[in-house]
Amino acid sequence: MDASTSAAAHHESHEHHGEHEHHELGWWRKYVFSTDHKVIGIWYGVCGLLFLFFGFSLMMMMRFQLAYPGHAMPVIGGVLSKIFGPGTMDGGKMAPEFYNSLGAMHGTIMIFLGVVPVAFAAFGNFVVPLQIGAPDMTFPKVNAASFWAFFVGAAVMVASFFVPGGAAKSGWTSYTPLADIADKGPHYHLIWNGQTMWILGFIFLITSSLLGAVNFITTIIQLRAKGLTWMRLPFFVWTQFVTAFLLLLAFPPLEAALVMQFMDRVAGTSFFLPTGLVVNGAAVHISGGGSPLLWQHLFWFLGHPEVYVLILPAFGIVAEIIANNSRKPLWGYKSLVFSVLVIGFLSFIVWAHHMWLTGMGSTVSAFFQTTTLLISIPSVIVLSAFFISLWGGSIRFTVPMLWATAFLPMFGIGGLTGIPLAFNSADLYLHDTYYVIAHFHYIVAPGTIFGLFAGVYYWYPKATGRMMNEFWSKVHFWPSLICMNVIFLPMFLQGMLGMHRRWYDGGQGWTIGNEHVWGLSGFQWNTPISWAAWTMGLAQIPFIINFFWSIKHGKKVDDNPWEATTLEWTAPNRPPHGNFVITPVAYRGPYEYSLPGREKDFTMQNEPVEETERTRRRPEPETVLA
Amino acid sequence: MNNPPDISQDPAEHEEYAHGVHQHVMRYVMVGVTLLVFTALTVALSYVNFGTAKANIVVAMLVATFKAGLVAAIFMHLAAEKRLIYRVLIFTAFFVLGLFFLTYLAWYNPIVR
Amino acid sequence: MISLALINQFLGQPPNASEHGYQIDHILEFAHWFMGALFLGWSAYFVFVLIRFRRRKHPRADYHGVKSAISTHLEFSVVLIEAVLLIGFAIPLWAKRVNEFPDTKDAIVVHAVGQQFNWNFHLPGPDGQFGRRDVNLVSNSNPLGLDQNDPAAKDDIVTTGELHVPVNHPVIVELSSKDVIHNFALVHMRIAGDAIPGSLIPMWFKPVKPGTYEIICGQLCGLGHYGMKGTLVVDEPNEYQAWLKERAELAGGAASAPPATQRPPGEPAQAGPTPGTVPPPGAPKVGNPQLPQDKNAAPSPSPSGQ
Amino acid sequence: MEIPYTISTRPDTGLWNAKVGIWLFLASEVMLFGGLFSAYIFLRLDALPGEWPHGLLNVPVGAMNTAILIISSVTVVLAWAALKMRRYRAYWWYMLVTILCGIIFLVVKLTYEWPQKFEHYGAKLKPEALAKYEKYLGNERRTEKGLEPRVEITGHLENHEALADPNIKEFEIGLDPVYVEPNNPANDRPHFFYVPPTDHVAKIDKEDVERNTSFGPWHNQYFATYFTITGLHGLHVLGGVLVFTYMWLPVSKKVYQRNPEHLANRVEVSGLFWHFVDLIWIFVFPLFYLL
Ligand code: HEA
Ligand code: HEA
Ligand code: CUA
Ligand SMILES: [Cu+2]
Repeated sequence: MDASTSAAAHHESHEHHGEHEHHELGWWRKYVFSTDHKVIGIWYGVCGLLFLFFGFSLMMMMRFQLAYPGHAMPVIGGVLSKIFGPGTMDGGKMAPEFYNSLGAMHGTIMIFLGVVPVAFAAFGNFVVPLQIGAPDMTFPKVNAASFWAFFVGAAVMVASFFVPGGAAKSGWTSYTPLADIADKGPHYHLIWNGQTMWILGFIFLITSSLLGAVNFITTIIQLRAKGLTWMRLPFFVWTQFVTAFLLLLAFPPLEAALVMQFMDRVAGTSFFLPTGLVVNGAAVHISGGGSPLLWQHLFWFLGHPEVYVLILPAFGIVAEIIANNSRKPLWGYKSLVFSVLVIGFLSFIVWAHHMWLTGMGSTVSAFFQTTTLLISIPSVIVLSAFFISLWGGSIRFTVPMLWATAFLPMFGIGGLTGIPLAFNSADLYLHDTYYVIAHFHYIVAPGTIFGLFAGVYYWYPKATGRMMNEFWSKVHFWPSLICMNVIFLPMFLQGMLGMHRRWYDGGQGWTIGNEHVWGLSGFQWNTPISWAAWTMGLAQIPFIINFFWSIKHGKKVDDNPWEATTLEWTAPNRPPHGNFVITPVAYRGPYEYSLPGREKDFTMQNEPVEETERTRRRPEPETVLA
Repeated sequence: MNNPPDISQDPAEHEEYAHGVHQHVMRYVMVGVTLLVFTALTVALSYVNFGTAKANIVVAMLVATFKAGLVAAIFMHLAAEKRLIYRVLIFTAFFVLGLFFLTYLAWYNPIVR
Repeated sequence: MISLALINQFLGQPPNASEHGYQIDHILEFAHWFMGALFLGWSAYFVFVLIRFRRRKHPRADYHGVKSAISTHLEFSVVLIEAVLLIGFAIPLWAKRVNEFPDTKDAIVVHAVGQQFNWNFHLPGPDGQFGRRDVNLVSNSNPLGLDQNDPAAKDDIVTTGELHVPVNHPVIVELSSKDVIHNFALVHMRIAGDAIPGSLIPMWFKPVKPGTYEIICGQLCGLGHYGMKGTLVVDEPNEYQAWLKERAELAGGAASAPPATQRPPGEPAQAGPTPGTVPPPGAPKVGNPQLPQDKNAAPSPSPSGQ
Repeated sequence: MEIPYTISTRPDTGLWNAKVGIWLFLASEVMLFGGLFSAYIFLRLDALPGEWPHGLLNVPVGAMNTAILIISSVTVVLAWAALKMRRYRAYWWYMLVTILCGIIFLVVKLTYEWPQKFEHYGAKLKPEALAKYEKYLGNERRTEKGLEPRVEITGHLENHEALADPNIKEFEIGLDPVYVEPNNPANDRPHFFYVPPTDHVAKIDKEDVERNTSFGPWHNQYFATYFTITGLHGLHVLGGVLVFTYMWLPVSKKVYQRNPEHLANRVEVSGLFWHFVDLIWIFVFPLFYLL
């Protein structure tokens, strides 16, 4: 597969050449099978958002089971049982294996079909070429191939809900041997079963990400506009650059592991199966000699960089918006860039902190604890730089800014609670409890997702030429902020009580789940959490309506509605194929807000340096093409 | 605009250029022959007893690395490539070795009583 | 120290019952105070800035912004505190857990073997020798495949679901699993470890409070994961001896003691508190809502080749 | 606006787009095979004595395939050089040779090497039964000499029905020569030339056999890694062949006529990929065939 896709990479990269000679493309070519980075970006964005909502819906179902274990789900229970088939929600009551399916697929979908497509592929595709003043991606056809690979992978994942036995149910981490033997019941079909389809879908998703990553990196290296030196790149471009490298180098080992798991499931190998397994009271006939931990190493070799894939683009979006709305340059641009580079580098050598309890000796764990703590330092620097950037600003609370400001403390909580997890002795207590769930959700849900919302509101005018409705945006914002905290704060308490994750009964059957904290038992806390989750579901409705309604009916705006400085705002709204009317040239850094001596409080990157400026503040030497 | 017409279509320039390439051709063939010889050598060495099985593996891997180095340096032009590509490859090499080495560490530092 | 301890209780952590547990709690406490301080400090600053520099109050931004090096100091102190926590607490604590196992002479050694969805315990009996186990001997009545022909196995004790240990004695648990990965988590003892098929991972603790505690399976192991519960009973020494005796008699009787709680394959797994164990005081009467069926993980046939 | 630097180089990086792209892609490929090789290393280090078989693959054929890949690597750079010198005919011929080499490699793999393995059987004996078959295994002598013990008996399975039929109590295996003369020092190390199983049939009690399977990926970790890595490598070869075929067909003559440098660049990037595939094989060959 790689061979042929790479093959596609070579020749297609040269092919577009003749194709740009403009002839009107048909509707299908223009809007569906397009190779235009903006169209692809928007497709990625819409699909990704839909998947976010889908993943969230799965979780809303699980939240019912957690709050009211064993009860039949009122009204929609019957409908869901029809949709997902027998053995899932019979009589409206959720079966344990279906709960596990939902959990595994919630994790997988949120991360690989939701956040990665939106944060990396959608914003990366739509914004990066515009921000660096490029006409398109370097390899437009590869770009389209990347999207369609994603589409196929996503389709396989979703379809896996409907094969006999249902979707994958071994957690998003698919730990072996569980995942190797999962679904192998009496009616086991070699391919049409949840776990195998999960593997296949995943391989497509990886292919998609790899193609995207190659394309992004090449684009950023090769197609920067004249004068746009590395240190003049918007911070968002930097984050995408590092993210692309993470995907490029961390995904393949997981792909290798997936191939091995696939072989274990269909070709009878025992890569991850040790000798002497007894399943269900009978010895398993396999060659044995494999290692369950090999899978974990290869999985987390991706898994940890992956979490930074989820957060770095959000950093980038938030940085753009903070600079824009505080009307002043980002504080410490260089240290920010340096920090994300260090994060990217270190994220490859911390992975075993997910494996503290797998029987790790003291040397190795000391090493991984140290690197894990080291990696928290650049994060602290990034967050500090954002906070300090606000000082002395003239802060406008536009809608994107609301989300960006909310992002900061939410990420702060998530990041800070990563610290106890990083100490393996503390993790002895916290491992796989709801504390971990709360830790990472604070980062990915009110963190990354808020960052994504900020980005959607911010770049919406560039994509559509219209603004989203402000009132309804705020109706979206405030309940979301409140609900997120009502959902995830109590999970820290549940975790401290010792309640473990992936508990189908929500902790009802456990002594620990019935201890009280802050007036409710650990189990009872599920109820307010679940209600908050459903309320947040409602709070998304204004967004969805607003999102589609504004395409036609939003307020029309000019090319630079936020009075921003970076190059994407010099392109016409709804940039045409090829993006820019005049090829842009950059003369200055990305965040020249409130430049002293200027009347306007923003100076765009393509505004030439004036004589007066030269004397006053010794600008950088005007390098064109460094 | 950014893809100017190919200069090497100018006969004079092309002549000079082609000459440069021509000189390389011999080198490619020589490298090919060397690789074949070394393949034979690997096979031969595997029938020599270097004391332990490990020693044999080390020898074979050294030969293979040398061959791979030749392919990379000459056929893939890595001997004279741009800095950017070196950087990418250095990072990659670092991470692969990290993957090998750290996994190895984790493997052989279990908790023992 | 008292005031430090409060934050964990405030957050709901149940009381500690092992000798080393308070050290684990301390590192959690320090971490939480440290995080709390950072969070509150930054939040206060954050709120101030948002109000002070809002557009209405401060219409023209200052191009240069903060010039002081305060952030550097701040970051430096964060590094320092993290380093102290790491080098002063985390690493030595872990070393104590994994390098300094107590002497077998005064420690109880037991094998805990996970299976879907039960904990089996194997005690060596008076001779201190574990009998041979063989997967081919595994059966309903012999969940661990203990080889009765092995002399060392004669006095071994095998139980399912419930483990007794005497108070104030170090306990070494060697973890392994028959099928998939489980995790042996003792919340009150502040200890946990993965039970991985194909390996034997030791861990140890010293219970200091008699009582009945839950053993949690902390790793997703299939549809019955949520009900995979064991019971750890920390006995006074005389009670412990009585239990040992009772168990030894059982083991001496039939070829092997069919543990009361063993589940025949194909039948529903145990749900809720394991029968035959004393539910801890205040335990909820509710069982788990649904009995898991075991169709998730049947033996995997090698699809081809034979 | 046209996309810049598709053919000419960007001054500050000195590279054209596809060259950057292919190297990035190769970097990810390094990680992919890195993951697989790390699996190889760990599974092999963990293997018990006697469980990592030696000398089961056909060395001359493997060496020939190696040579074929090396030759194709040479011809592909010659094809590129020919384009640089604007000699299309020479290019065409070199390319043809390259494609044929790739195809031969795959054909050898798929019609000869792999199927041969599927026909071979290996009965792994239970540890307690090893002594009983000493006359086939020769372990006493091997232990004396410090060699790894033999733990399975391999050859052609004469009674396939025994696999499924519980009434048949024995496997009949037409032995590989090694087991006929286990104590012959010539059998201590792998043979260079492949020697087929003999007519000497050994009867092995099913009771004594832990597992009897053909040499497929399910047989043991060695074959699992062998089939997975060579399979993935084979897919890469196939991909390369398809790309080269496309560039060799008349359609690309048009590209050449429009701008020869364009075709040369294409050949260069796909050639880089091809060399990489060759490079992987350079490691695969000794690891699986020789060591
Ligand atoms: C985007 C996602 C993301 C990010 C960025 C992080 C960041 C971090 N993570 Fe997290 N983590 C996950 C996602 C993420 N994690 C996921 C998904 C899991 C579970 C996977 C699974 O098992 O399913 C996990 C699990 C996990 C574990 C394993 C726990 C276990 O299974 O037992 C550990 C252990 O070390 C850990 C540590 C850390 C650390 C030290 C950081 C550090 O990088 C954090 C650094 C950040 C800071 C230190 C904050 C700095 C901020 C300030 C100083 C300002 C504060 C101001 C205000 C709040 C106003 N994480
Ligand atoms: C990016 C990752 C991500 C995100 C965003 C979320 C978001 C949420 N998660 Fe999830 N979660 C995981 C990744 C994520 N999760 C992972 C990896 C696991 C572990 C799985 C495992 O155990 O294997 C997990 C597990 C997990 C559990 C534990 C289950 C268990 O252990 O049994 C719970 C429990 O409440 C939970 C809840 C939630 C909730 C309430 C949200 C909410 O915050 C969701 C909010 C979502 C939205 C607000 C989306 C809104 C989208 C739109 C409105 C789009 C509109 C559409 C258009 C305009 C077209 N999650
Ligand atoms: Cu056993 Cu979970
Ligand atoms: Cu991590």
